[in-house]
Amino acid sequence: MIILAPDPINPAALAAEFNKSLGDAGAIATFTGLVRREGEKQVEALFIDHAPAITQSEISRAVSEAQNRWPLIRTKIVHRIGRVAVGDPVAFVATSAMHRRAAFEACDFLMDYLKTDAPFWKKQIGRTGDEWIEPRAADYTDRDRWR
Amino acid sequence: MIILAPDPINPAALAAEFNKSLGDAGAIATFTGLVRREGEKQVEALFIDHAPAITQSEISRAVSEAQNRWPLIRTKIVHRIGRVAVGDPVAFVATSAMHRRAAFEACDFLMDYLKTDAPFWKKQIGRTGDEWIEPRAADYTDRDRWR
Amino acid sequence: MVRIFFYGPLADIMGRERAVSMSAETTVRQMMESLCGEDAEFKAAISLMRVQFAVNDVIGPADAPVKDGDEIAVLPPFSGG
Amino acid sequence: MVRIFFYGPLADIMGRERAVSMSAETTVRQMMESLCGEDAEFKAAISLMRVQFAVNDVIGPADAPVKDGDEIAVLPPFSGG
Repeated sequence: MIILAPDPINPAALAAEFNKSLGDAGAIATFTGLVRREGEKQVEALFIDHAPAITQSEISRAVSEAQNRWPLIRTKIVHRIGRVAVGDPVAFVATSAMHRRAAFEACDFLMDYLKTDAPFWKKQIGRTGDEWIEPRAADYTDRDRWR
Repeated sequence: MIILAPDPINPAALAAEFNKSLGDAGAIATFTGLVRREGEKQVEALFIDHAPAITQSEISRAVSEAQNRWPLIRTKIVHRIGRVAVGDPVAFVATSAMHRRAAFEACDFLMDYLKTDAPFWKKQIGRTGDEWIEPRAADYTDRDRWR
Repeated sequence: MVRIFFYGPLADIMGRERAVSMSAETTVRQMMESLCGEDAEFKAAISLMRVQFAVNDVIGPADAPVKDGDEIAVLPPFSGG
Repeated sequence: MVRIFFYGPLADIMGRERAVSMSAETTVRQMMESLCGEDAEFKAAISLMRVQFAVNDVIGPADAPVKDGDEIAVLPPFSGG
């Protein structure tokens, strides 16, 4: 399931929902990404832009790729759009599988995908002005591990 | 924080508690391990034995090692002892860090540790009898990635 | 009429959407060159970034054909999570 | 008196705890050999597994010294999570 919405993300509630129908899963991995203040930058919020008709279907393709690569039982992706205040979750990914390597790796893969290859655009809103952010070099290196 | 207890593990409640004090964390990884039925084996429960005075301090050492290897903000480990019914969580690990590689890798490392090197002993209780379980070969391979 | 949608930093410069009338079939690349000719700020911005394009919500090459009624999306480098 | 604690599959065979009286200082290895001499099932079990030992809750080598009042833990291969 993929949810793109301006509503606050509650990772604990999402985990509770995700954990309800697990089949014979032995492993659940989750990841939550949060808006950081980043010290000197004094970030107050992110603004996340997306392309409604494109973003959802592109993420679906990445989920299909993950399902082809690993024997997953379920996946869930939730990503905020619009303004997200500092300290708040901006993205949540959960995966379940029989064994933990599949759950961990698919969760890691999907987060790398969201950071670099999903059609989102991220602006930091700070005391000293706003700035559109591109992925760090490390984000591309992380992503390239899966190629 | 390390908790070894016979009480049921509620991953969502643990996540909610863990997410309360995050500093400038940008990344939270969690892992939940569940008791699997394992098809033909028809596992009904696990029984987890531990050595009270040894297990807690050994896990503390592994957490210290993780903190030395990765810039972590917080870690939490919860492991059931005694009887754990099929489908129930047996272990929960959460890590937080500024960036996601540290959170993911430390979570993965600590789960590998719990599977192979923490002083627990695991008996499967099934319809056809009971069986003490040693780690799979894959568990040792996973653990050896960190050496 | 072709509708062109801009996202992220390009939406700050161009607004979310522009409508362009067209006489003959063209390509995404030709439409972008035409826009660059009209708007120096757009030209400067996209010369600095690796932009992707979608025609009718499907990401594809810059030389994809564009016909009347199509929708084009101009996609700066992605950055989520 | 030395208390010896058994865990996991070894607890099924030996019970959780045995007390052994001792006359002179010895080592973990010597105590295990003595137990193997008394109990064929224990001998068979530990010959099949890589066992570790703790003396007074600290995991250490099999030739660690043991003195009166010590507690020994006999630890079969670990398996958690």
